[in-house]
Amino acid sequence: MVTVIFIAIASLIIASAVLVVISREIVRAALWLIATFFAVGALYLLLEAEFIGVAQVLVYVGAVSILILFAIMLTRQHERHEPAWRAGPWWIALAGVIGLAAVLITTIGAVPWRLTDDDLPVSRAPQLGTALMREYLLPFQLAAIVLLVALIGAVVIAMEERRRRTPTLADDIAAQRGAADRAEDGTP
Amino acid sequence: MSMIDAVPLSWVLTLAAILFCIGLFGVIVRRSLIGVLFGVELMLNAVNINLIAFWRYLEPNLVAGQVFALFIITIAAAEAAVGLAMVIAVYRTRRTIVADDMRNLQG
Amino acid sequence: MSSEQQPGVIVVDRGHPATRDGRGLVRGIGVVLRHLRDAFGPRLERPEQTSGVFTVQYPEERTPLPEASRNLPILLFDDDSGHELCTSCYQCERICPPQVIHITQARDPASGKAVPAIDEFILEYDACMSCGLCAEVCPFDAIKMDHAFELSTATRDPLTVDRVGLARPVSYYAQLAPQAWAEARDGAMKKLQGSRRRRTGTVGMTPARAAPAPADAPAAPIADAAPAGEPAGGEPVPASDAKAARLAAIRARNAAATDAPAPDAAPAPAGEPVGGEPMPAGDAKAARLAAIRARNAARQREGGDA
Amino acid sequence: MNRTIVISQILVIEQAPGWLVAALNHAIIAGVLLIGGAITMMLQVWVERRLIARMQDRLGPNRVGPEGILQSIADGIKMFTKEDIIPRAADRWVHLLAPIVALAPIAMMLAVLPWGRGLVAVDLEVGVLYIAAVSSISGVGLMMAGWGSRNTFALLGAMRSIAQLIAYEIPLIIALLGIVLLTGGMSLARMPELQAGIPLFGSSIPGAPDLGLGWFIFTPVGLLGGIIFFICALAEGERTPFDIPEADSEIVAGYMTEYSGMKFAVFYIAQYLLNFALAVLSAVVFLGGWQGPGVAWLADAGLGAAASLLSLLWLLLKAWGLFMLMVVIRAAVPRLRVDQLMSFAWKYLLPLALVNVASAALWVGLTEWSSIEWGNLLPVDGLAPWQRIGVAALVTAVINLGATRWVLRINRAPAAAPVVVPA
Repeated sequence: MVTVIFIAIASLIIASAVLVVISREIVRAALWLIATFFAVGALYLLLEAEFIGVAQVLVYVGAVSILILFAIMLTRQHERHEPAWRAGPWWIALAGVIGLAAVLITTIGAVPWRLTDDDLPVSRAPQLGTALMREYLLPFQLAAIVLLVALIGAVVIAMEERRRRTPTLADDIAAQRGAADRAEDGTP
Repeated sequence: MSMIDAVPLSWVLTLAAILFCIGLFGVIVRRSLIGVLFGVELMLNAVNINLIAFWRYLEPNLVAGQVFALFIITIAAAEAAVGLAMVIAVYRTRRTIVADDMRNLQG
Repeated sequence: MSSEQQPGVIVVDRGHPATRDGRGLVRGIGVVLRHLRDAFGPRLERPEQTSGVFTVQYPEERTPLPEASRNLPILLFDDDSGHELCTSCYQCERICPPQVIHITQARDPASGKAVPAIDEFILEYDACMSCGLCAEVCPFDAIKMDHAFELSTATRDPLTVDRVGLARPVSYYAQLAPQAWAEARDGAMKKLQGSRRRRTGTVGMTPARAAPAPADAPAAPIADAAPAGEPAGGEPVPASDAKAARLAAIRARNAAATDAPAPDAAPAPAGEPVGGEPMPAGDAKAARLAAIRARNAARQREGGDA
Repeated sequence: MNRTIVISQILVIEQAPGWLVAALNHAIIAGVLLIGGAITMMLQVWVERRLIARMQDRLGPNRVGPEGILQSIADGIKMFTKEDIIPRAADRWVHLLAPIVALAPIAMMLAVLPWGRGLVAVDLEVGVLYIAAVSSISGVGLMMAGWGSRNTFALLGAMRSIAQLIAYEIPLIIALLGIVLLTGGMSLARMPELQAGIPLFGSSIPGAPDLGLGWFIFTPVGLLGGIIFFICALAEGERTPFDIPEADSEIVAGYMTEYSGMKFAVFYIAQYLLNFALAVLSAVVFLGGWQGPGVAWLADAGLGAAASLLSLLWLLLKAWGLFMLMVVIRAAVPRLRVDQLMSFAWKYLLPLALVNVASAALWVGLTEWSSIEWGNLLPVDGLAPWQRIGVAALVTAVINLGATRWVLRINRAPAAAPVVVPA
């Protein structure tokens, strides 16, 4: 039963990941990416890492993918299709990647894994929380700072500079009105 | 029945390896910046699967596997935010998000 | 900033302070709940009431329409004699903005001279805009605006209504708009007397008066208006059939005497052939209208049979 | 859970394999939840239409069935018979999948909610986080609808809706975080159990009867958190005054513009189901869930089934009460502008939610920490539990009230703003 579920999830992950890479339409690729994230979250649930699974869905599906979709929609004015990747020498990349996969899989098969017989702790989320607050307090805080920096950085990078923006009609009117006000102030 | 009895660890690791390779392939062949970002996200997910699998199969009492996965998710979110902001900034100045078109630094 | 009230500066009040901080929300909810409570109370009827249900459950309940309410034009005829008030003066046809009124004047069957009565009066309800100008302009108070509004049909054809479909007894209108009729009554009747003197036989008499009128709902006056017994094809019935005309007149009088016309009784289909007038040869318009009339009659009969 | 296992064991033969029994169990539970959800949604639509109508001095639908109660079924039949229109330029698959992606996560939310004493489909340890995660998925469905329709109004509605969902998800989760601090866990099934006893003091006073009224809403932390949560739930469920994504008077119907027939109905169902799930969630987290007078008494008397039934009734009563409140607010309040919506989320709700988390931490410290954990700064050990709760309530009430007044004051618009009108 669990094997069947695992195979189903694994094939979903691989199929959607492949579609992410080969989809020509970028929004389709993004939607397949969301499917991949979701399936990976399901795999975490199957591995009994509920917290990570739910966090995966919350962060990836709920936040990152929305961010991606927003970015696509803000940049899709001119090209809905990116140039076909088949145009380039993609077979070199494919050969290299297949070689890497072969090396990795042989290694995985060759390593004698020391599987554990320990039972899983019953309550895992509090354990995780305690670990974050004790052993990993510094990385935790650093992660918070990284997030803050990323937030501010993203805002600063993506923010449209006012003077570089093409003036709109409203801007023109505001400018004219400002000039008129200044002229009025000068006369009395 | 839990997963460690039914599915060998090597299967999970193989899945992660394949996912990683697919992501790498995407990073190499994709032309648009957003597509490249997709590949990076796939690779990060593959790494996370590895971490969780090791935690579950090898050291279930050591919480480090989950903590690391959590940090990677955090970093991935930050990376996505900054990366997409850069994509938007690039798009605004160059009206394109195709990586091949950005060859200002080429001789 | 508002210390110096410069000209050209308008100080905008952003609302009473009590509407901020969520207090406005609470007050709004209070208003809504008051309406909710009152909606289970007495029905909203008096104009000074500000809350309470005002819904009219339409097919079962109907609000009485005001007297001056107008929907579509009808043609009046005198209850007693069955004579139509219309004298085919063509004023309505001329003023009608969408040009939906088509009149044919009646002629004396003996002399062939025009008489102040209609031979046919066709009105296209589907294009009528209910402006009421025809009723306004009518010097003989022959056209009035009806209150009936449930005129839905599946096709447009029944909405071309002829003299039979338009006819309503004066008493019907008097019941719809008693005040307006009281004002117009004497003049209208006097003028009708004048025009009746110049009519002969059944000329100017509403076709339905020749037949007993089964009381039918006014809600479907168009469907009822089918002159079921009329010969198809619009062939002119020999006008010299004086016997039939006399019979029709007697029957009409009898009917008027026995059942005082129910105020909302619609003119019913004639049970037997009634006097059609011979077509003046060469009158193209009259011929066209006769063709319309015949087609309508045939269609309506088909519909009725089916 | 146990009861349903018994039911499915009656249904299947004794030698049935374990996975079959498990699958049947899940199927039965899922079936009950989904059918219940569908019926609830129909009742909601009817109740809302009737109530709103009365508030607007009308009668509302009263033709189909007694008092129009079958109106939703008639609407459903009408939806079924409508033509399913797909715009030619639309992305067919995305257009088709969008309603499903929008509805599925909401149905998934129903699984972890505790419906009564012992009536929990899945007791997930990270239930609160699960709810937050799953409810954020439906945003993807809305985006797919907006993009797949290839319609400017639809895309605009989807963008608005996503912006709104993201903005209000943050205070929503932080408001829940305060309660997570109070209960020390994220399991939704445990939350009602911790809200037994009497108001504010819960079960801390020895000898006090268990009225089932120790709801978190009676504590200062829970009150502020509950209000924030409910407002955010209105926004998440796209209820008036936060129905900007649909705004049928401005952008046609937002992301639903190009949908007809059953696909439109699925969006509709998703919305009402989400409203109900959020109402149940508010009830579970802040209003004691299935706790209520009589439940504990029945359970003590050995009438477990009766206690479960009563608890289910209490929960449904609370959830429907909250839904009625949503209806009343819809009737009373006009739609916000987009900028008002955003500033309300970021300038009012977020700071208050953060202060509330701090208050919750203080509450936990004052009621549960020992003097040693306080570094011997506070002599809390000598106080009885109910005295400590009283002190904590006082302190957090002052903090929350002060924060609320402060946030309202700093955000107050100037009473009179001059507007220059060109002569």
